[in-house]
Amino acid sequence: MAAMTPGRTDTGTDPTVLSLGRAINTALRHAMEADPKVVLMGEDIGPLGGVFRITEGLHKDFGDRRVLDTPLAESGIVGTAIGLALRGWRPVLEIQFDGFVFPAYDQIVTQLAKLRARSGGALALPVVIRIPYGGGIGAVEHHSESPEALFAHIAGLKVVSPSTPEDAYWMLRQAIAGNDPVIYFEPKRRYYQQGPVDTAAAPHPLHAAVVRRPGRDITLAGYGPTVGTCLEVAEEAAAEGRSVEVVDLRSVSPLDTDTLAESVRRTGRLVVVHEAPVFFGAGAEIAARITRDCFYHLQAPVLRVGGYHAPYPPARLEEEYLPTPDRVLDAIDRSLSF
Amino acid sequence: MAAMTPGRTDTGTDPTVLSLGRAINTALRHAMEADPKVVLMGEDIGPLGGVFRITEGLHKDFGDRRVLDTPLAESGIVGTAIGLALRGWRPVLEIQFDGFVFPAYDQIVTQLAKLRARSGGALALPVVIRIPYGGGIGAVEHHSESPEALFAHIAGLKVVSPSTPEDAYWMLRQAIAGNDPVIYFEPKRRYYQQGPVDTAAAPHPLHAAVVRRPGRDITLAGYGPTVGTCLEVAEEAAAEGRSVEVVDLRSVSPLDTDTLAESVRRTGRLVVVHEAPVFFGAGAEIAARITRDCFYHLQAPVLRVGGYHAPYPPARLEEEYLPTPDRVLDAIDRSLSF
Amino acid sequence: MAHPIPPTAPDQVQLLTPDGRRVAHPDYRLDAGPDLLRALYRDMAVARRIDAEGVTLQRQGELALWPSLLGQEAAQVGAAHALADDDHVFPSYRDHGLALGRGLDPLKLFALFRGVSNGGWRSAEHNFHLYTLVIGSQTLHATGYAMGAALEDAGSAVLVCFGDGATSQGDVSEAFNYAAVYDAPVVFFCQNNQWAISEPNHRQTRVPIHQRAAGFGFPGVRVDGNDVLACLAVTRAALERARTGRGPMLIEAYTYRMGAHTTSDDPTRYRDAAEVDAWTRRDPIARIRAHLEREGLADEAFLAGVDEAAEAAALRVRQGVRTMADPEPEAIFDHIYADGHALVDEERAEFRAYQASFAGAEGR
Amino acid sequence: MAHPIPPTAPDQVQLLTPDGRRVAHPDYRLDAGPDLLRALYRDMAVARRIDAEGVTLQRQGELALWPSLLGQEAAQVGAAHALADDDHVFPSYRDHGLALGRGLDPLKLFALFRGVSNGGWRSAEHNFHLYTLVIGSQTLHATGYAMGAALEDAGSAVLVCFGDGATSQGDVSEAFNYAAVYDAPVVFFCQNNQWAISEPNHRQTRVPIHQRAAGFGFPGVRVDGNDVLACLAVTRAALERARTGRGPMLIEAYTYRMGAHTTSDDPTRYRDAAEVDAWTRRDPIARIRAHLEREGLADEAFLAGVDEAAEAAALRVRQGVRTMADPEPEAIFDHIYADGHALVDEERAEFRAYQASFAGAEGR
Ligand SMILES: Cc1ncc(C[n+]2csc(CCOP(=O)(O)OP(=O)(O)O)c2C)c(N)n1
Ligand SMILES: Cc1ncc(C[n+]2csc(CCOP(=O)(O)OP(=O)(O)O)c2C)c(N)n1
Ligand SMILES: [Mg+2]
Ligand SMILES: [Mg+2]
Repeated sequence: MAAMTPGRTDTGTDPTVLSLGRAINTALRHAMEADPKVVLMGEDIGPLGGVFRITEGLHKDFGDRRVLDTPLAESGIVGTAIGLALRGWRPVLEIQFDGFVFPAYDQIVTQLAKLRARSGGALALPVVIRIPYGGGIGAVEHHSESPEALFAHIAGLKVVSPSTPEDAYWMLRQAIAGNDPVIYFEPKRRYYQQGPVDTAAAPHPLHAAVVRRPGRDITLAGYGPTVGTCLEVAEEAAAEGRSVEVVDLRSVSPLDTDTLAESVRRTGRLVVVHEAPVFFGAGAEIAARITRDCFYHLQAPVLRVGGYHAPYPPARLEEEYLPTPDRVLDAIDRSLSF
Repeated sequence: MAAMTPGRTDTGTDPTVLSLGRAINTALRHAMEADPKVVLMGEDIGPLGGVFRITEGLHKDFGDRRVLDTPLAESGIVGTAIGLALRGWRPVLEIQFDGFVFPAYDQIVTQLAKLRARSGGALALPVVIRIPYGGGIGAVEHHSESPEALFAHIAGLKVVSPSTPEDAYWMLRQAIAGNDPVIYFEPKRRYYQQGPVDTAAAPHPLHAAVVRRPGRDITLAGYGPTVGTCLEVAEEAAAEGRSVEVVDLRSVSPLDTDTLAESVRRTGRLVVVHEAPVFFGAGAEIAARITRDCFYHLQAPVLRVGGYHAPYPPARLEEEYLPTPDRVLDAIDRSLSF
Repeated sequence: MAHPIPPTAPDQVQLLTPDGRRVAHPDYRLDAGPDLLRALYRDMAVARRIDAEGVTLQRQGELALWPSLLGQEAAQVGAAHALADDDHVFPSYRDHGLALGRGLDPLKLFALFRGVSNGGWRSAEHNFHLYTLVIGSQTLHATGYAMGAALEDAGSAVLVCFGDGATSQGDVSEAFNYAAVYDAPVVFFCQNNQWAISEPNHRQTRVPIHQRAAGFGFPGVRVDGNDVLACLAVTRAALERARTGRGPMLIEAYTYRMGAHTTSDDPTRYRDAAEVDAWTRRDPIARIRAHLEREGLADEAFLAGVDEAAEAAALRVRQGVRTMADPEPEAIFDHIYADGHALVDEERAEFRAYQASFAGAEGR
Repeated sequence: MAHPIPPTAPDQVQLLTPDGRRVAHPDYRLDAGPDLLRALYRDMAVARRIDAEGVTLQRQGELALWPSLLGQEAAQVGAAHALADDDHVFPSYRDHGLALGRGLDPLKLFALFRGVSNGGWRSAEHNFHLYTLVIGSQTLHATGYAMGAALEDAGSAVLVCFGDGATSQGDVSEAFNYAAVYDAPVVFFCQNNQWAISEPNHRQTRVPIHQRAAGFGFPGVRVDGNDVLACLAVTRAALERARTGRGPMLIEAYTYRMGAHTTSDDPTRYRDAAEVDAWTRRDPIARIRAHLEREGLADEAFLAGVDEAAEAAALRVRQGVRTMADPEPEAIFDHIYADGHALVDEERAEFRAYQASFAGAEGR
């Protein structure tokens, strides 16, 4: 069972129970307390506390100079954050919703990701970009997307997504403490999910995958919002006598396919689950690498369950679009009967 | 041998020999002659004829109202082109270099790609975005990149890249004549490559792959600039007694993996070659799909040769970064000896 | 909450004082007969009533979201009345008053905010483009559309709506510049409702928004956005200017978002009730109504008639929303491409087979 | 080629006439003693000579590309002399005169344009950031950097360079706006060299560039960009203004790109020789030299000394470029991340093994 939670030193303290959103808020607060160079920037993150209240209370406690309500211009947010980082600040940015990161894409891809290499290692860009992402909240267009593949393809960026409050806390702390740009994708429909958070424990490495549930017959891999889906599916499948292993990838770039390959070598089958469109999505990279690394162990091709090659649909259709437990179960069936 | 060039009606006319760049110029001219709604927009495409001279002569012959030298703002180019398209115009845009498309990425992803779906089919967005791409020309930063995966992941866009002058001509004509947004990636280091262009012949379907060279032992798949590399490799390999089949994918979205799967079922092995970084690149999607479709035919995992997870390096290192014939031959060795 | 936003602004064009008296302005004149005055009032009242229904329906769980136009009726209805039929409008997402003014069936708007479609009306039918949710994007579309009108010598103009927050977006500045360079017949209609969600004007800009235009080479003007007559007169002049080849213009309609940003928002977290109160006393509908009453143009019957029409419109919306069918699941795959895409066909087929597997399972 | 660009502009600040006479300006004064005047001349002459070496080396195949500063020496050297040590500069890609002024080894620039590195100097050493090739991006970095200076009450300023074409980019407008809203100590230094590759000013903007600033809430000024004294005085004033908390300023240095856009360009395709000739007669170096001679500050020995210094600098560059080593192939994998990345490690190992396989093959 040790595999089920990130291995960490037992501190003897009782972890607090927090929601995932609150864990992020706590991580921001602790990071700001720990390092006066940490500044927050974004739209409506000040007095309002962000549209999801993730920065609640921080403007009040840290003031206008640490929590910046920026003009409504994402390229400006990232571009000025780069300038601040070049001076030694550690900006943590909030992009209000997944679909609104694109005005900043140029600054992220051509500048944030490449400035360190361009400088021959002289510069570091410790900028964290928080992006609430994914669907399932019944929102209007641009508020439910999963653009992680568009960042993972870019060298110079790291891309992570937590699935539990504890990971949400620690992975953000680690991202902020690190010296590289990190795109931190927050599974917004899990903001209210509760879980233990031990802020004193030694955290799991930021980019290592974790086996959340051991199993024998097939491996499910997800990250962020779909880890919960996978665990739900594993539970249902167990009722039908199928032993499903669930791997939480946690990091999309780098991808810890070693941990995953170790699992697949045991189970012989893999289904990757993410909300992003399957075409050119993370599942493709995972399938390619796992097939390369487990060629003689795979008893079926790696299957992918995710979004279709279609714009995220209007809310009334999102349950048909998302990788629901039923769709994952269907893929398990197809894999097992391949 | 019929498979080696796109199947088309023999018109009895002698095809002209053109460079790939000239073929594009000719296609633009013919499209403008055929349809008064075709307008060109871009930076320096007017009197200068573009930094690669692809629009040479068109401003002179069609004037300021059909060939627009725009302000230096790529989001503006795409955004205003959308407006023009909504009125029934057919804008064909030039982005000066691959690395400068990102300021327009928001308009492309959130508007150009999605407006038709948003309108429930009421609107069509016949906008073609021409992007000279890829490396090998000894250029400075941002002038040698291959960002096609970042567009293929987006529903609503089509992504193509020709490898021959004939394809350059016809695929552009088809892209302009079609009613969807097309990202047309031009292999800039092949601009001067000569080849026959029959402007009277019936073209091959825009999104169908083509077997450029039949072979028995292994399949190489590329598109755009790497098709030439693959053909070169096939020739070298033939000298060593290896029969290599070369598939020119031509279209990245949609991907014609049927034609490719047919090939792989015969050869049992596949190496995908592109200049874009391998991680989250087209090779990942191709590997995932081909493995799914040819699971019992593959005698080795699909291998990928492409860019590293690194910013495109300074010119003096690009030969080490690019998928050179030697690197492809090495992958062939690894596949055959797997 | 240190800077309460005063409900007046310097140099704004005004034709109607807050207590409903006509005043003259040297640059903008308006002949407004009784019919027009009554129509403006009616349109504003109906817009407000339908908008209120949006808030209610969202509270009742019928809608995913509703962005209320409360307080911005004069700006929108004034602008709508300035438009010619063949002028084209590129709205933002709060422009229900303009949508109604263009003759769009309000249920189309409700379908969007119910999550039934992402837009889905035919813009050509009413020369009213789809709502755009990505802040500022539509300003470039409008500019391109206007560039097309100029290329065609169409003699029509384009009106594009956006908020005060939007002016910070690079796209909006690029649109200003393209419009200026190409002399495009586009009117930039900025409803400065003082807030971009929780951020007041001074977080977006250091100077009044209408001043932005001059630096791009075209005039900007600030109009009292709670004065429907001024909004109409100024917009009419700007459109006419555009139609006659004199290029773009920026209008800043100085108004106030009296409600929450959307039904998801809680404005008590970031602004004072006193500020809202001050603006409520400048209510745009009260103003035109005061004028009508002062001029003896609104008797009980007329006012009751407007209320009735508003109620009827709201009722129709309520019933329409409640009986609105969900789209077919397979609609996910519709209209992504005009000429088709093999992957969409493949995924549609898989989806169909998957759906059918349940039908089978239920049948068993 | 219908609009030849005249070599004078209205309302530009001038302190030195084209024939080298000092004139006064009500707002900008400059006490320039002999040493400073001579230093300005020397720096401009050396910059021009090194630049010419860039063109030559490219023609000889030693460089991938060279963007010449020819004609812009006054703007760059003037600005360089206005800087304090702890001011930070964010250059574009043609700012060799500023690079030299900041003390950067010119070979660093040549390494970039040879394709040996993509930048590679330590910006902190000379408070001179890397060249930025994506038009306009650096204006936001500079603004953020200046915001940081303000947060730290550092009392230093930031200078950011960009071209006339760059003003069209959304990022530049966003930078203007952020700078205004945060009162950032940044000076926007636009070298209007009349051309963006083949596009003349009137394709980029409808009004003079310096006018853009007012609409964002800070002053803009146009300076004769071929007048090194005016460029120095105006930039000095703007930097001082910024350092003392009075916010950003835009300087439009009105000058001319006398050469091609880069060595890849052929300007005869899009502009008339007559235009180039007219501007050549306003050569910025000739102007300061005329002043020195008029004032009796430049004797033969001084002028010869400058030429010698320039030749020596060019020779050093030539030799340095010719003997410049290519980077190690494995450098592809260096410095992508500060804290490492497993995939980079994996690919580096593969690369190493692959390279080793050749070594083996050669050994056989
Ligand atoms: C590019 C982008 N970034 C962020 C958002 C989220 N967002 C929606 S409305 C809004 C505020 C808009 O303010 P304003 O332009 O003043 O218009 P208003 O809502 O006041 O009508 C924001 C930040 C968005 N829709 N698009
Ligand atoms: C975003 C972007 N688009 C296009 C280019 C290609 N490009 C390089 S220089 C240039 C013209 C720049 O003109 P200007 O800003 O006036 O500067 P100048 O070269 O005259 O110094 C263009 C279009 C680029 N580098 N970046
Ligand atoms: Mg607003
Ligand atoms: Mg220029």
